[in-house]
Amino acid sequence: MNLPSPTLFLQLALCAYGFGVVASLLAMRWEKFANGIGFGSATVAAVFGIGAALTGLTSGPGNGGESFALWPSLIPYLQLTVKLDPLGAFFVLIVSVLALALSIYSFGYVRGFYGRKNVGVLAAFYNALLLATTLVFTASNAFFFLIAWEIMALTAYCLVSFEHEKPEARNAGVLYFIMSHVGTGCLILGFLLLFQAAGGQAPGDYGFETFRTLGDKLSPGRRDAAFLLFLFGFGIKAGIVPLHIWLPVAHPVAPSNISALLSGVLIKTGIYGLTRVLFDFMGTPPNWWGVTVLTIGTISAVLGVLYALMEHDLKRLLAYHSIENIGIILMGLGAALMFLHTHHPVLATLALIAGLYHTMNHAIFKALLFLGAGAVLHATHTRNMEEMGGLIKRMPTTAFCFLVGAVAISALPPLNGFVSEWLTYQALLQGFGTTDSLVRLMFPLSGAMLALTGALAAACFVKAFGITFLAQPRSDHAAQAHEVAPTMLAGMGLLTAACIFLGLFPTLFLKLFNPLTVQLLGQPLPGFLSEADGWVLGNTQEMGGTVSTLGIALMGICLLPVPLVLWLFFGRQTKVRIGPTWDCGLKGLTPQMEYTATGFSKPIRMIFKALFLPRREVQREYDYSPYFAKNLHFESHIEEAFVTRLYRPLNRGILRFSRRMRGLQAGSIQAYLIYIFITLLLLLMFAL
Amino acid sequence: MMFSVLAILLQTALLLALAPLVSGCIKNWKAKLQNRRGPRVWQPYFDLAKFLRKDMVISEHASWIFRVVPYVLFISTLLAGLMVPMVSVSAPLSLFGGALAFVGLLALGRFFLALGGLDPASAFGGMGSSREMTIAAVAEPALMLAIFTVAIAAHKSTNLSQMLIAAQGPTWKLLNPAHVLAFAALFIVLLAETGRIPIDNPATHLELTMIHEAMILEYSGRYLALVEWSASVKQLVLMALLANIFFPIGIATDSSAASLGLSLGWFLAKLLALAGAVVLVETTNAKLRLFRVPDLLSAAFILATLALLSTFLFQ
Amino acid sequence: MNSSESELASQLITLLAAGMLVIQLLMVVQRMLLTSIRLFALQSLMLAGIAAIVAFFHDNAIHVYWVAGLTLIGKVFFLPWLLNRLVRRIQIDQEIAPLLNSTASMLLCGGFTLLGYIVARPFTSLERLGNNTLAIAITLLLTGFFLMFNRRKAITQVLALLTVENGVMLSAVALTSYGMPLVVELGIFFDVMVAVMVLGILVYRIRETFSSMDVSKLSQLKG
Amino acid sequence: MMLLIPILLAPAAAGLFCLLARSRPAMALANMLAFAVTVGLGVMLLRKVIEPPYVVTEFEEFFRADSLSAWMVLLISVVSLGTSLYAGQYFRRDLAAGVVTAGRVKEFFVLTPLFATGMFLVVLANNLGVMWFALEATALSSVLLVALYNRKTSLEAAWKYVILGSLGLALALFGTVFTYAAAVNKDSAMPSFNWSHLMSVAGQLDPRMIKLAFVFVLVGYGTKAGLAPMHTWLPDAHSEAPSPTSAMLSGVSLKVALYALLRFHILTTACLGSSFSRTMLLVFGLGSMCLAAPFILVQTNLKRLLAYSSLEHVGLICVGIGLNSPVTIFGALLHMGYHALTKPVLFFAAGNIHQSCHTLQMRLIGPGIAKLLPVTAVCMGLAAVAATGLPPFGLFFSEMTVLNGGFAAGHTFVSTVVLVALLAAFCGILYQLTRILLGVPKIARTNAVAPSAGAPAMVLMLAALLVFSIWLPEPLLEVMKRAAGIIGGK
Repeated sequence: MNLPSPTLFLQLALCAYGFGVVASLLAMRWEKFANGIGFGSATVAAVFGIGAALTGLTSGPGNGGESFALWPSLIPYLQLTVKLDPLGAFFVLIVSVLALALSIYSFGYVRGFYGRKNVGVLAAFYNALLLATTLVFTASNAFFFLIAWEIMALTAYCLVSFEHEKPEARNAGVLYFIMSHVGTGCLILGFLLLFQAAGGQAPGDYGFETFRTLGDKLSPGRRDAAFLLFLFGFGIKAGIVPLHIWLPVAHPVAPSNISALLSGVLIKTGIYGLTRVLFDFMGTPPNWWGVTVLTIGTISAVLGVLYALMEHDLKRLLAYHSIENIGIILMGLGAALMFLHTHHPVLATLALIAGLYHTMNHAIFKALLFLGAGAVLHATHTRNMEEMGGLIKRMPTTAFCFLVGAVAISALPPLNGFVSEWLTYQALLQGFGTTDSLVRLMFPLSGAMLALTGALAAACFVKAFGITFLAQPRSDHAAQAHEVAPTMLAGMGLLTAACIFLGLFPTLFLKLFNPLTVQLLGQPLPGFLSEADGWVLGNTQEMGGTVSTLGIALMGICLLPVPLVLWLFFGRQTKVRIGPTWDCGLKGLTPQMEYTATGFSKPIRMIFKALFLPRREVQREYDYSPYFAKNLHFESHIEEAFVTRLYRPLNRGILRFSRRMRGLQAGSIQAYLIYIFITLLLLLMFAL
Repeated sequence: MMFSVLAILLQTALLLALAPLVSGCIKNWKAKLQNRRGPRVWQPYFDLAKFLRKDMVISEHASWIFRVVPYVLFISTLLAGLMVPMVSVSAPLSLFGGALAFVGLLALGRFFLALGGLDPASAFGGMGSSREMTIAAVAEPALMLAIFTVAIAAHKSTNLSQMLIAAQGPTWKLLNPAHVLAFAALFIVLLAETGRIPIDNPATHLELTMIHEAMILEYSGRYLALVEWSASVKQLVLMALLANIFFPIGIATDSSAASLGLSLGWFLAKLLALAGAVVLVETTNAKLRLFRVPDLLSAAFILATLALLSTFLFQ
Repeated sequence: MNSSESELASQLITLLAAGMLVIQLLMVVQRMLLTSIRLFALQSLMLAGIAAIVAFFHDNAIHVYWVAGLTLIGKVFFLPWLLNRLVRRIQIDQEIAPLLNSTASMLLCGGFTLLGYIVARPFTSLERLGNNTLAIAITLLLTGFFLMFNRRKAITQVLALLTVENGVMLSAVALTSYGMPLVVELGIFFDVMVAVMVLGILVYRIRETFSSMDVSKLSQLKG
Repeated sequence: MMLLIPILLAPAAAGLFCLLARSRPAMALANMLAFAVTVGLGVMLLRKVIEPPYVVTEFEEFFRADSLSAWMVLLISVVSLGTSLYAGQYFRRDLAAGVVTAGRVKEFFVLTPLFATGMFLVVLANNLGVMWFALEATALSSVLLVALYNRKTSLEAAWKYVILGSLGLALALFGTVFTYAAAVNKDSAMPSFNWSHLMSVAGQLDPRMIKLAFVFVLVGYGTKAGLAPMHTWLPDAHSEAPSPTSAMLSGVSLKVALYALLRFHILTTACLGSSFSRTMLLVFGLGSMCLAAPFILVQTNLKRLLAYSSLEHVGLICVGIGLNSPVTIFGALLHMGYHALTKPVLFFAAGNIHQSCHTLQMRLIGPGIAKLLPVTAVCMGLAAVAATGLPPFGLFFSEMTVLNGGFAAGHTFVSTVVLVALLAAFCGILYQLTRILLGVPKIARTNAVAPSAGAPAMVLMLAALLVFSIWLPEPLLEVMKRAAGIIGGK
């Protein structure tokens, strides 16, 4: 079969996104039309994008697509070249799959904005964000990469602040953009260091091709500095602890389709960047790089999930889980770096694939969960879980999709989260033997922390799903909720299917990684990754662990008759009666008696008290005895220690310094004359 | 192919048949140690049969989740059980997953059970779910670290059968400090996972102390049967795991009837010994306050860490 | 031009330049505005004298007469008259409380003279006319500067600015022996005239709006 | 065909016409026409200077234009055109609100073309003395513009502007005189004071004198160009002037002063053959950037915020030139151009906001300008995006070009400091503008200006900015490269 070349697909996708931007801006007076054309062209573009990525990844190594210039160069060093190489194609696949589902979902979702906000503008930003993100993944020149990166940050800011009537959206936007920009500053410096090392003379010295040849030729100091800058810069975007504080603030306030995009794709650009620079450009890494990345990953994972548990704002909870999952991804990447250092390319392949597979998986299930949260928000007009409940009966399809996402993100078999975490565990386990230094302890300890993370995530999603969807509605909003529009369900359904597919058929999907690992590590996929006719996932060594999610699922279905047989055998005559829940003899349960989200996470809050530093305020009103309270007011706050101990003092310090500086401009012309005078005197004395 | 289907069927039957017996033994022995007569060893079988025949009352607030939970729990526990080698070195489903899938499947069951606890809108259920998930979370690192330790000794394979083979090895490895420590850690985890004293009291229905029982408070009839059965199967497979990996004596390495029979005998003996240990612990300890449980489990984590350290410190 | 003529011219110029410096120092301690204006006129007159001497003693410097004439008309007559009128119209004639008292001011100005000398020292060989005229020019600049930030009355600041301007003209004549091209001189002259007029307008408006001419009250714009 | 003299005459004639004219629309039209003509002439000049002999001289070399001058001419005329487009509507509303008298408006329309003429003369004059007095003329004409509103604060600003500016120019005159003195010493004949002549004899000038001269010129013209710490008049004047004047001041006036400084820089470098003057530029540029950042972070007044941002940009231009590699100088020139297109839009928008809210205190303005004045807010937002150096607008490219050149030439530290200062400024502007533009207006404001007031000027300039950000015509590139060559001494 003669498929069109990936390049053509890519060009079509870019054009379609571009068209979407322009068309929805032009159509912004007619909101229905703008909705249709804006998200319609994004849908089309997404399909093209998937085509580009799949053809790019399957057309064999070294044949990913040729480089083409998007626009002629204007100024020195700027080459607007685009090339779809395997790594880029993989990330394009992520963004395109998500874009497809999100665009379909958005048709229905943005109807909620009709008459309130300008849908055309939203669609235009949405398309622009996707365009910029696609370009970030395909740019083959660092200068161009930075341009796409900044446009991406800018459009993301606009989308975060889209509902700017809410103060929290404005503040979140500012915080996001400032941190993102600081990160970009680091990236600029990092790339400039590479550029300088490349000579900085030839026009192509910003090209990825040139950077690729640098590798081990870089001096150690420069390499380490660049590593730290990149880690910081991309880390901010990815939301690693302690650079994550913008993430739980910014992601929830955006419209939910956008939140899904932010959490699903945008933070992955940080992962893309790290993979690109660390595996593609910088040669054999020193040991401490891998150790640092692995440590950061572990800390991010654990802290991310712990903070997530403390949230009862559904979207904030999901945002914190993004931090956790970024941590898990970084565990894979960090392990891969350490293996590269000790020259275990096969293991490095395993670890890298684990990280990247989790990247894909997280994109899918996090987007799914955000879409679910969006549907809930759409139906109940609140993000506070304490006001939800009982939605499973009112929004059954949404509930099902959310449940699938919850199982997937909790890394439970047989869904996709389990598969990638399984690969990560395997990589960590294998890592123990790669070195004799004490560093090897890192691997199992990280594994243990990953286990803690997984279990806490499960706890968190029991809470998220249970409190949101199960039991009685806790507010009128929740009681009056309705199932959302079919397009929204279709969007969620698509991602649900993707979760299941990626969970059950990992071996099919992993084949796509072959050109990628060849490109980055010069190592084809280890054969053991796909044993037994391709349905069982192995690791890199013979007799190592294996897993088959498909087998587990099929076996589960085969076992289903067992309880049914028992039932038929013993209890054919039994009846089922619907009755009230046991209420200890009271007059019936009210929603107030249900367990709350805050209550649910209380044990964990107590266990990790030293970390959360919770503050509680209790006000008791009573008539005659404190034991018979009339009214009880209870508040519990948790503020992140990073915010209170690091960012706030830093911010305050900078502002205090700036205010002091303002004293220089105090309004007195005499003082100003003296400045000039002193400048002149100094110059006369020293410059001559 | 035929053989493996047979193996699956046999092991499933073994799991289902043996699990209530182990629970019954523990209950009975515990009573004996406390100078009570206690229920008969076979009592759990009668209980299950009774539950299956009873009508069900389902909460008006419950959704389909409530009805699905028993099945998911039951099947995931059975699947986990099929991955553990019991009488034969090769577990029927060892290709489909090793230690990690085992842990994952148990977690899947727990996840749904916790949802089932929340579904009927009862405060008890929520409380039980919350505590169950918390304790599981705190137990998980110790469990994983212990598994890592054993897996490292087994050429870094997470396949339970491989671990077993490696443990059989030329010498019995329990004398290895790494194994001793890992066993201790896993034993604590076993107590936590199966809801035994000092972490949870399986016999209590006192509202404020129960964990597992609180979650399943609303279940009745055949659903309760499935849930109870799953609990005992889970207990069985965890004990089997401990027994076989740390005491790999007499396990059949081929599939002849004689060796399988011998192996079954050994297996029963080991199980009962382990059950005895559990009973001893349960009788000699009081239940811990909820917020002391993490201390115990972090002790398990430290034991596991020491086990890990000793894999290369003492070699 | 023979050497004795040149010597004479040089001495005259040095004398007049020194006179300019002395007047400058007097202005630093002078508080009466009208007196200050008169002192400035005198200083300008000396500058005009220097220009005239240059024009007289040098063959190819006829256009310096223009400079002398313009200075005479502009800075000796017109500007002092303008400023006088302004002072009378706004009815403020005394400087109050400069930042530094007169003793300190004098000491500081002595320091500036020294500094001017130090700065100009490497260039003494370049001077075409007089001795240390460049040093005096720079000193005029520095003291003019000092005058500007030591005083609070807008008019004084204008005067100080004009003395700096005088310093520039002095250095132009002293360093080149024939001043700058005529078009430049004319341009500078007209600029100075316009500048003073603009300043006058502003002073007048400030006086109207603030009912004061104290520039230290102009301190609302901060940060 | 004469080219340079018409460029000077057109605005001067417009100024004179306005002096005589009575109708305000006619005055506005005359302004617009004159600057449209100069834009046209500027483009013609641009085409002419990229062909051999690469220089246009008129009036016996009294007027001289090379690529650098042509580039400046273009900037001046474009910004002036934009300003005159905006000014008509702006003053109509001011008159309606009664904050300004008809006489003052006339003053504006007379002085603005004269201001522009002065700037044209600065960049077209060959004689350094003429350049000086042209610059003084621009200062004097703009002073009255700054004081146009006759408020207490505007008088204060004007006073500071004129005193500091005149003092600076007096220092510059010292420097100019010293330069001339350096040239005359060799022979007793009266030499030409033309820059082109001085360049041709640069090697024979007295190096010490040139050094002394440059110090004075640096402090002097640096004051006018707003380099820290001589910049103190800048935020006052920019914030108190009517917005069209602020746009002119910030958009081109600063750069014209910088141009004058550059001419001396080129001469000094040619004479000394050392890095003396460029190091000075680098130091002052960096100083300006670093000083501007904290002021931007805690600014409370909208137009002062913009003024400090101008300080930052001028600093960057200086750094670009001070780094002295062809790439950085090219970047600096590019930056001049983009900044000239961006900053006026911001000031126009600020003017609209000022007229509508009657204050520039951001605390009182915000939030919710986007609801109140949508077009203004969008234009301001876009221009702010550009001014903070974000793509797709050109300032990102020019800033990156400066950084690239800096790194390529091995100035790692300087470039890093530049980047940090840019980041800080970004944070401040983003924070402040988000506060006022977005959100819901606190109270319904009466007396809001028409929603699309002044839109043509803003939209046209933004469109030009966007077009030239993604597409630079060949002649424009050529002229900048040549100008970079002139500054770089090649």
